[in-house]
Amino acid sequence: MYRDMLLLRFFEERALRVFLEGAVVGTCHAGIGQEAIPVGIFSVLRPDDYAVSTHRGHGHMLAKGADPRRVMAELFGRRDGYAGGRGGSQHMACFEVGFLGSNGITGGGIPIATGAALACKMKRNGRVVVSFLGDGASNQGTFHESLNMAAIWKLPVIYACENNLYAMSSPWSEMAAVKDVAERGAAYGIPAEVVDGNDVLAVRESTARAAARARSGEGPTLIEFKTYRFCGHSRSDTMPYRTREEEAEWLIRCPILRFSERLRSLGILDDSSEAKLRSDAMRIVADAEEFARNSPEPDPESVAEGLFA
Amino acid sequence: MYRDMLLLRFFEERALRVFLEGAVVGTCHAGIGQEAIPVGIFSVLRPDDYAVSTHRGHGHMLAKGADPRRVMAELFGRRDGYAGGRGGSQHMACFEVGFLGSNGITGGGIPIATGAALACKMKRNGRVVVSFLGDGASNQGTFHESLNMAAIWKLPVIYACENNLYAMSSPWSEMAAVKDVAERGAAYGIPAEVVDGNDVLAVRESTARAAARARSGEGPTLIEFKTYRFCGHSRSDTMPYRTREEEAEWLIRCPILRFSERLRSLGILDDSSEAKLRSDAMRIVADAEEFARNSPEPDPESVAEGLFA
Amino acid sequence: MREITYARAIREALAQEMRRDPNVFCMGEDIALYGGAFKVTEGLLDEFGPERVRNTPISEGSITGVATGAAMLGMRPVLELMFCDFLALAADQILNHAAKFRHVYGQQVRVPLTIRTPSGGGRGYGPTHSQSLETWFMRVPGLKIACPASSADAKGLLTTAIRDDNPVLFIENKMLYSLKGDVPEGEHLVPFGKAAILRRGDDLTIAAYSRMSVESLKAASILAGEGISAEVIDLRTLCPLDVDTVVASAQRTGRLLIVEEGTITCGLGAELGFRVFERIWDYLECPPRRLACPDVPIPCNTKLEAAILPSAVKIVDEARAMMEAG
Amino acid sequence: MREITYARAIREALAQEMRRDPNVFCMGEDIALYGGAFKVTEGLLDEFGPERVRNTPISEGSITGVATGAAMLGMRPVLELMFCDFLALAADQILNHAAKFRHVYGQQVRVPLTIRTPSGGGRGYGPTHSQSLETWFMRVPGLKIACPASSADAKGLLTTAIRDDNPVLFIENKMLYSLKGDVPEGEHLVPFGKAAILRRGDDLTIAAYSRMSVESLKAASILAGEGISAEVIDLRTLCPLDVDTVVASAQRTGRLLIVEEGTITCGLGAELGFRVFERIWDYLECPPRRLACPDVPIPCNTKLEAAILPSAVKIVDEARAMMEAG
Ligand SMILES: Cc1ncc(C[n+]2csc(CCOP(=O)(O)OP(=O)(O)O)c2C)c(N)n1
Ligand SMILES: Cc1ncc(C[n+]2csc(CCOP(=O)(O)OP(=O)(O)O)c2C)c(N)n1
Ligand SMILES: [Mg+2]
Ligand SMILES: [Mg+2]
Repeated sequence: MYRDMLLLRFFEERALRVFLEGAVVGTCHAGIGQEAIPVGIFSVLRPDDYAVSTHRGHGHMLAKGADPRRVMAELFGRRDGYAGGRGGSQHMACFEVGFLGSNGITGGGIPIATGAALACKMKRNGRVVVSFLGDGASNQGTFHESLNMAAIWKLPVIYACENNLYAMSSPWSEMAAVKDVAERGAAYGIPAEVVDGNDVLAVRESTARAAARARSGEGPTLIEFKTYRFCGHSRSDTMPYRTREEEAEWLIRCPILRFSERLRSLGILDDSSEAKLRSDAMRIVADAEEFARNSPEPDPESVAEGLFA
Repeated sequence: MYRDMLLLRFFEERALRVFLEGAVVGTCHAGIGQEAIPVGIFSVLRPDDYAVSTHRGHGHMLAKGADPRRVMAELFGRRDGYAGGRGGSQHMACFEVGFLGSNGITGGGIPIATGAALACKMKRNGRVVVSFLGDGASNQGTFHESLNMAAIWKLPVIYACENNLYAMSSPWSEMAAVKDVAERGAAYGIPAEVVDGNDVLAVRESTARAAARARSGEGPTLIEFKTYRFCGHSRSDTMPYRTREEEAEWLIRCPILRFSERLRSLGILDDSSEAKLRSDAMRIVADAEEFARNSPEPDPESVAEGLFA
Repeated sequence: MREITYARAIREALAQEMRRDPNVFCMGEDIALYGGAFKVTEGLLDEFGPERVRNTPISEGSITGVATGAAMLGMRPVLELMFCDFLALAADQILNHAAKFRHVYGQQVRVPLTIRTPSGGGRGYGPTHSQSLETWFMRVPGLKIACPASSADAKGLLTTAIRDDNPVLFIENKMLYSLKGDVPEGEHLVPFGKAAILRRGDDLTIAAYSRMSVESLKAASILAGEGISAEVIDLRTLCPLDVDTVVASAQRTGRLLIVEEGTITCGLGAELGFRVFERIWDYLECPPRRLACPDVPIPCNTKLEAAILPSAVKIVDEARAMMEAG
Repeated sequence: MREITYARAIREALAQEMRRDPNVFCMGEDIALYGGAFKVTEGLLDEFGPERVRNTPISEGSITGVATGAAMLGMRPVLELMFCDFLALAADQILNHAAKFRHVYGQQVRVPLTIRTPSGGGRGYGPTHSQSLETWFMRVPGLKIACPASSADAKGLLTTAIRDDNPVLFIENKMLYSLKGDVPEGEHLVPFGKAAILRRGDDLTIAAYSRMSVESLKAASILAGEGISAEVIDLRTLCPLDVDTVVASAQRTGRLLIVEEGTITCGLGAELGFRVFERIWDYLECPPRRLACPDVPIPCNTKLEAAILPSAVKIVDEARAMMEAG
């Protein structure tokens, strides 16, 4: 898990860098600071479970097992990218590993995930679907409609809300009159809990509980992971809406730092193994970047292909 | 109030009759059995407060003070109808009395009402908006999005949910995993209560509390009125989805019957005054029907007029 | 063959496909015990049970997304939206999700979703229950649209829709539900993108779909009485659109009238007219004409409604005017 | 006059109208302190405060309904939707509510609502952030649509939109935000339904709007170098649509090319083309042509994006082909 968290961190730092350099165009929403959530979640789920993501999905996708090289190639808009350069940062999928796609429409993926869970239930395949969503997305109508359906049909879905306190510039505290997104679970009869999203082990445990519930036919769970995005929402974001003090406070709670301290206190990690893990992760990222840079541009002639099956 | 309840009852019974005879075409959704709600609500609100209704809005409209003759004329699709024959049963408005419209889209009126409340707040006119909605409508995304906005902006709106246990054929108990719609208020930090919607005095009192909250700037309230529709959803409805026993139980709780008993026990009503009120209400309805029948058909040449202001 | 109604033909296609493929299932508001607002799914609950004939809450946006998500994992949902007017609530899930996914995700996924919904006026249901929004959805890349005008096509096109691996909007017509026609009993498929020539004629071509095909046929008999020989083409699907058949016909007759029930601006008439004109303008005796609903909401009053909806009589008038024009 | 950007011209119109009429206010996601995703409303919060520059939750469907409800009681909301792609989430509130209310409720109400939203590609934002959905909304009766192509028109059309008593969809273009142009300092109104002839020419007429008007102008200069004299018409508003100006021009030049950035089927080209040829087909040297995005989602990769979006170069090619054709 620690290596995965490092991988996500380094990958996104690299992605942001090439984005700022201009090699990646369009948008690039990074989840730096939020790595514990996808890593914790997928560390305890089965490989054949599913995930539906948001606009901030690189980390979800990597943690679900997608190939960093092809993710990076997609950011570069190249032929080997998961969407052949069509989708970019916000619209990638890797069905091979059960990653059913990131999504440029805030809240748009919630019903998709719910429908995937309906399919799992009807097929009785014992699989679970994770539906990622942000605090901001929890104000979309799809959140309400989907959670209600999942509840009445007892669907095997885990609504994983990454509450990073802001939706772009809008503080959760101003966009809702309740303290926690988790309070909304009760409106659907869905058990909900608030979890420290920067503590990978807490993430793991809460996910395990929710997955057990789902697999035993008891239905959905809403888990709110409190977290913080260390980077801006997107390139042009100078973050006037939050204070440097708040940022500093959260930096101390960095999920990687905390997990590293934990592992060290348990004697599982030391300087040399940490260095090794870091250089492994770095190498994967460097390799991904190189792969992406060398991947050919997609053929403009092909742009209209594949609209229909 | 008692006379108003009788008026609503007789009006809709008459409307259904002419509908079955074919004089009224299209749809005709009656709220027979639910009269205590609008009558109770508007008995305590001010004339210049507003209301936004649903597809089942005849009663709301009459209780808000609209002219029964013009409501009936609209059901007949005539020129003197409130929408000149364009709107029919589901799309009537009477801005003069603050009735901002019934609405053929389930849940569609909830944001409209919320926006009207925003206007009241910005204009600081001290007015309150009632947003009617059904149990079924509380599953629409607009419910969620609107209640959240009303909560964070502390808008002067009362969400009046008429929970008549069914949305067409769908029992509330199967379409949601919570017992009461009112449980959803907490998801937005909105105070909510469950009220006996067949007890006009209880309706009145809860509305008075909510209106006071709204006027003092404390924001919205959700009131769930438990009630029952005595008639079918619409013409073709043979009500296979509910039992005759359940219907019989609710008939005993008829809001008119109960209020009559109450008034009699208080010595306010006796046989002769009841007969008088009934014949008054009957006369208004008969007059409305005659007016509607005599109202001219709208001019087909005019159909395209008034699309733009 | 036996004569059955359009509604029953739809039900038969649903039942046959559900028997054939366990992944096919129905969902929608009040479709189970109640059988839907137009009783199309009546009886399916008994045979297939509540899991495959699934009542949903009133949540058009998300039930469309849920059906899409299920389709992405290999189910074949047939979603009923009670009135096509409610497609507007599902517009984002259709435009930005179901119809885009395959292309956007680099062909990794198929979305075999069918959305059944009734269009059209004529019943006085008013502005939010009478629209014909199928032409609006012609502007959604990645979405197929089928619009049967007969019982046989209702069965055949729906079967094709369900087996198609793409999202299909399947448009039923409220006034046609009770219409009877011959329908094959067994498996019956009608391919997408092949218009049907309902009547042969030499003087002018009328292209229409759904109920307007029926009205056009009526108009053609009236016109025949006046010595005007009209060819009537039922387009059957709006996407794919069989322009070739229309072009071939109009090239021969020299005149093209396009009839649709939806509002006129940016509708079928505009699109098909343009495409025909750009190909065979020098064969035409006069420019293509279109008959559609003017750009206004559809009123409840049936006289007002009749004033704006196209009909056999109006088709006849328009055809006559075209014959006089050139 | 001074040169200011298109974004600043919009901000100026907003500020001036908010100063003039206390009922005018702005609402939208992240429009206050953040100034919106494209910084168009930057600074307005300081002058007008959070009540009139109101941040909303991410709830496109209901913020549109809320703005409509406020408009019905006499407010004049200017709602920003961050990307026009999100209009699909608001489709029901626009189609079945805001645009219908006045007609349906028998003219009792006015809905002075303005929805500002950016359209268009060119920035690699991909399939859910690059569409041009304004032509889709041409099919909504009761909705006006303005699409400025210059800073001056941005200010003038927005001022007109805000003062209009009907719902107006105000389409901005992401690539034009930083474009500079002369803009009058004081009150500036540009009427709806009056196209602007941006360049005179005799050989062919190019009708376009928004960024495609700018591309068409570039194309016209290239064409001029080749001895082809193109007239460029900027439509300014899609509803009302100034067909007369296009007809007058095409009647004189004999050739009409319609350019739009949105997908082709049932778009502006179809509608305007149809309306022009039904009026002056016998004046045309060749059928009208249209240049638009093919019916596919817009990819992120900028080369793929360029392959499908219309551009000056493609306009030139098309114009040349038309000159050769007839
Ligand atoms: C329907 C829709 N509305 C608005 C946006 C623009 N947008 C992109 S991300 C975002 C904020 C989302 O906030 P949240 O759900 O909290 O996720 P976070 O970005 O914090 O991870 C917004 C408003 C969008 N992409 N889609
Ligand atoms: C968006 C939308 N979906 C579905 C319908 C069809 N419909 C009309 S009324 C109704 C049931 C509404 O139930 P509820 O909100 O409980 O109100 P009630 O009819 O019980 O008064 C339905 C499904 C509609 N008019 N609009
Ligand atoms: Mg957030
Ligand atoms: Mg109900």
